[in-house]
Amino acid sequence: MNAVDPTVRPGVNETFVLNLGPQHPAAHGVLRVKMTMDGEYVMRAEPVIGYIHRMHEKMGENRTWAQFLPNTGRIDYLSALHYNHAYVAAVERALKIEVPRRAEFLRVITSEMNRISSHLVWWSAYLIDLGGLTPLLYAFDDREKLLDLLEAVTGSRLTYTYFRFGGVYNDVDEAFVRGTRQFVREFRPRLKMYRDLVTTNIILRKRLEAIGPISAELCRKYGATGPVLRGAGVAYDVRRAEPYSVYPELEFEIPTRREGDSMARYLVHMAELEQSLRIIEQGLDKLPEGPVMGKVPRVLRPPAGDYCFAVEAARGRFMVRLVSDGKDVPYRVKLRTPSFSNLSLFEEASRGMILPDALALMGSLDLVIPDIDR
Amino acid sequence: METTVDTSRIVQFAKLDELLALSRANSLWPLTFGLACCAIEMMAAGGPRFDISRFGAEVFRPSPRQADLMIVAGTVNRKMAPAVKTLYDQMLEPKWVIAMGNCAISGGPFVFPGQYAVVEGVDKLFPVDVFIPGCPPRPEALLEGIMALEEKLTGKRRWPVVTPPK
Amino acid sequence: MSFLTHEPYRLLLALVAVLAFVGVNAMYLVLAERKGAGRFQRRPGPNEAGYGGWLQPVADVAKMLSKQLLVPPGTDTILFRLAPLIVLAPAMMCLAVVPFSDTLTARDVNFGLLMVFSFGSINVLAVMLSGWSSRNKYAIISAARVVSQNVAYEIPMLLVAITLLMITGTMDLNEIVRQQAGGFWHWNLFRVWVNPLMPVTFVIYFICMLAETNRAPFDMAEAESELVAGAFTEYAGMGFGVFFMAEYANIVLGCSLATVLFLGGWQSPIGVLSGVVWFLLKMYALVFTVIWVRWTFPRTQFYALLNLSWKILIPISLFTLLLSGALLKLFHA
Amino acid sequence: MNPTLDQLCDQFGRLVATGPSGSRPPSNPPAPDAPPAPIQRTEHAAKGYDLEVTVAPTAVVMAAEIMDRAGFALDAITGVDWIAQEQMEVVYDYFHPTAPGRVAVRTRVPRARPEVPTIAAVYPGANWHERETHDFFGLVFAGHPDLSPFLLPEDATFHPLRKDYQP
Repeated sequence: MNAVDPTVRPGVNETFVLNLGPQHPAAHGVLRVKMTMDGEYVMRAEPVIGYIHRMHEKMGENRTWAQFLPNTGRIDYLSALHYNHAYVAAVERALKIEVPRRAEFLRVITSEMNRISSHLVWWSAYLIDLGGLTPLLYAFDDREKLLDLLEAVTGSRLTYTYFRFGGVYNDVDEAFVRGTRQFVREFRPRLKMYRDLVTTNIILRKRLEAIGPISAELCRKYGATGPVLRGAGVAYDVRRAEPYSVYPELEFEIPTRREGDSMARYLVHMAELEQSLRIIEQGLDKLPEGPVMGKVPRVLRPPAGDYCFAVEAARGRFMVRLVSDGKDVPYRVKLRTPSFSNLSLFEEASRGMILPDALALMGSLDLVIPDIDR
Repeated sequence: METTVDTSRIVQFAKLDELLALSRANSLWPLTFGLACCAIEMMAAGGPRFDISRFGAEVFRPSPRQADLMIVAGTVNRKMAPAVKTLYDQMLEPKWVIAMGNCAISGGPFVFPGQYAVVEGVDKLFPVDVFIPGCPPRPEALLEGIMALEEKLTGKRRWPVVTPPK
Repeated sequence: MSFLTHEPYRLLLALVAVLAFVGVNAMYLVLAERKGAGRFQRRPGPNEAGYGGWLQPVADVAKMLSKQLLVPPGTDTILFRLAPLIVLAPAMMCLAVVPFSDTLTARDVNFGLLMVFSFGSINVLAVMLSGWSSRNKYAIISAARVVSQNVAYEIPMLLVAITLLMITGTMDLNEIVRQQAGGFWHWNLFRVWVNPLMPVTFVIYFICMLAETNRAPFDMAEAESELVAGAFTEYAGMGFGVFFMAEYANIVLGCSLATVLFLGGWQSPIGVLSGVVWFLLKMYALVFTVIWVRWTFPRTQFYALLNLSWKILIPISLFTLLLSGALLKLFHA
Repeated sequence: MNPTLDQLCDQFGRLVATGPSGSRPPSNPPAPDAPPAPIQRTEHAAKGYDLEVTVAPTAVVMAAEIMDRAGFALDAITGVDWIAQEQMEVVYDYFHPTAPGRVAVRTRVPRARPEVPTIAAVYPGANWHERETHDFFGLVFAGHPDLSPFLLPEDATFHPLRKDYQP
C-alpha cells in the first residue's frame, strides 16, 4: 500500500535513527528495533535482541533431565504446555518411554486450551498495538475462565510444568471435563461476537489489509512457521507434517490464507481458535480411561546420541534438539523457537513501510520476546 | 564540616502531607513496562476479573516521565539493566518500585553457579519498595503488593487483611 | 448584586467561572471516561477513592501537582514551559463566548463563530511547540503528524462553518441559537429544506472535531503504541495534566459548538424548559459519544486519516457549501 | 519411501564423494566410536529426523544449496562443543514446508580453529542463527556480514556454551 521504494525517492538523505525499545509499548516486552527513518518511512528496521536472554540452553547443561523441565514453561510463557510437550517427548523418544493413551489425550486437550489462551493474548495485545483498547478486556475475561480450568488440573496459571516424562502430573476429574465442555459451548458465540465487532471493523481492515505482505518464499528462506507461514498460503503444521501424540486420530483443518498480509495472519489466528475448540471437543469425546503415568526409570540416562522433537506451538514450529552423552545431565539442549525465525524476516519485510504499518506487521508476527532470546 | 539539617523537622505540613500521601496512594500510575512472564499477569491484573483500576492504578503510562510506579515484571538481564536503570532515573520524584516475581527479587530460577546473564535482583540497581514473590505471582498478589505500597505511603491499610480459615 | 454592573467585576467573574468550569469539567470528564471505559469493558472502574470513586480526580490532580518539576536537559526551556499555557488559553477564550443559555454567556459578542475558529486553530501550535521543544524523536514525529492532521481537518470544518454562516446569516452564536427556537425540527441539523445535506454536514463536523481534538480513532498525536506518548512524552506532573485538561476543554468546546450550531443550543427540543439544562444535556450526550467512540474503534492509519480529509471530507463539504449557496439564492433570496 | 529424500541421498552422495575441491569428510572421526556413515537414513520416530548427512566444513554451503533447491527451509543452526575430542560440531537442521522429511546436516571443525563458511547467502535466515551460534560457541562463520554479539551484551567477549567457559 504505502510501501515505497526508498531508492527512487529523490533527496533521501535526511534520515534519523529511532530506537524503538527496549521499553516501548509496541515492543511486547523488551524487543528493541533500531529504525533508520526518513520521516515516517522506515528505511531499515534492524531488531536488536538479547534484552531478556535467560540462559535456558546453558541451564540445560547444568541440570538433570528432569530439573530442566520447569524451564520449558518459561521460554514462551504464553504457550508453555507446547514447550513442555516438546521437551518431555524428546526425552521420552530418547529413553523409549511409553506414554499411556489417557495422558496423550490430556496433553492434547490442555495444549489446545493453552493455544487458545495464547491466541487470545496475542489478539488483545495486537488490538492494543492498533489502538483498540477494549478487546483486551473481553479476551482476558474469556482467558480467565480458561485459566481456571487449566489451573485446577495443572496447578498453575501461566508457566505450566504439567507434562512429565511418561505422562502428565495430574489426572483430570469430572468437573474439568464438564467445565471444558461448557467453555467450548460459551466460547463459540464469543468468537462470533469478536468477528462481528472487531474483525469486520472497517478501520481494522483498512489497517491490516495489504499491509506487510510476506510471501511463502520469504518464509521459507527465513524458516518462519506458524500463522506467518500459514498466512502466506502454505498449509504447514507440525501436527500434520511430523505427527505426534494423538493428533493423527483427531480431525482438524489447517487454516491458511493466500494473501500473506497482516490480515491473513490475523484471520489464521482467529480460525485456529475454532480448530482448537474442535480438537478439544474430540479429545474430550475420545478421552479413554486408564493411568496417566507410564513406567519411567528412576534415573534418567538417555543413551548417547541426539534426539529432536518438534511440536506446533502457538507461534509455530518449536523444536528441541537434545544431545546426550549418556549421563544424567543433558550434553546440549538446543531450543529452536518460532519467534526467533519469525522475527528474523522483519528487517526484509518492513523495508519502506511507514511506522504504523511496520508496527502492524511486527504485531502480526506474534512475538514473545523471551521466546526469541531464550 | 558537614551539618545535616533535617528540614522535615523544621517545616512540617502534617495535614497537607497526609493529604498528599493519600492522593498519591490513590493515584499510582504504573509504567507500561513488561519484561517477561510476570507482565502477562500484570495485564491480567488490569483485566476485568481483578481490575486494578478500582484503586486508580489502571492508567498505564508509556512514558516514564508521567509514571509514579515502576512494576518490574520479569527478569532483568545484564544487557537490559542499563535501560531499566535509565527508566528509573527518568521517572520523577516521588516514585516507587515494585519488584514483581522471583526474577525481579533475586534472579529467581535463573540463578545458578556460573550464570552469565541475569541481574540477581533489581534492588542491586535501585531501591525497591515492595517485593512480590511468585513465579509468576498471581494478579491478586500484585493487587496486594499495590495495597502494601499504599500502606507504606499512608500508614493505613485499605482493606483488612483476610486470614484464611484453618 | 450591584457590583455586577461594573465591567471589571463581570470580567473577573467570567474568567473565574470559565476557569473553574474547565478545571472541574476536565477532572470529572476524566473520571467519567475511566468509569465509562470500565463499563464498556465489563469491569467497575475506579471505585475505591471516595464513594464510587468520586474523589479519584482529586487524588490525581493533587498527585500531579506535587510531582517533581523537571525541564529535561537539552529542551528549549522557554517553549517547553510555554506550550502548556498556549494549549489551554485558546480553549478558555473560546468557551467565553459559548452561550450556555440565553443569559449565561461570559461575553456576548457578535462575532462568536469567528472567534471560536480563530482561537481554536492556535491549539495545534501548542502541541507542535511541545513536540518540537521536547528534544525527543517521538515528540517530533508526533508534532509533524499533528500539524498535517490539523491543517487537513481545519479545512472541512471551516467549510462546514461557512455553510452554516450562509444559512444563518450571522456570526453571533446567541443569534444562531435563537433562530433554532420552537421544537427540534427547527434545529439546523434538520433544516433540510434549506439544504438537504445538513445531517451530512453535522457528521463531517463531528469527524473533524474528533480529529481536531486528537481523539481516538484519530489520536495520531498520542498514539501510544507507536509514539509512546507522542508530543507529551517529556511532560510530567501538571505540565502533562494541563495537556489533559486542554484535551477535555477542547472536547467540551467542540461539543458545545456542535450543540450551538446544529442542535439548537439551549433551545428545548419539545418546547418546554429551555435553558442551560438542555444545553448541558445535549453537550454531554455528544461528549459521551466521543468517549464511546474512543473505547470502540482502533486507531486509523496516519495516511488513511489524511486521505479521509483531503479526498472525501473536503470535496463533500465543498459540495454542501455550493449547494446551500445555490439553494439559498434560488429559494430564500 | 520418500522420493525427495532419495534424490537428496544421491546428491549428497555425490557431494560427499567428490566434495568441493576434493575435500573429504572429517578425517579425524570421534573416538572411540566407529566413524559414522556420512549419509544415514534414520527413523523419524526414534530420532526426530529422516536423513543425517555429515559433510566437510567447506561443503556446508553446497549442502545448503542442495537443500535450497529441494525446497527445504532452514530450521536451526546449532553448535555442540565436543571438548573431549577437541572438536566443535555445527548442526544445520532443515524442514520442508510442504513435503515430509527432516534433514540434519552436520560438520565438525577442530576446536582450536572453529571456522565454517556462512550459508547466509543461500538462506538469509541463517544470518541470525549463525550470529547466535557465534555468541554461544565462538564459532566463526567466514564471510558472515556481522558477527557482533547478538543475545549477549554488546561488549561481550565470552562464549558461554563452550564447555570450558568459566564466568
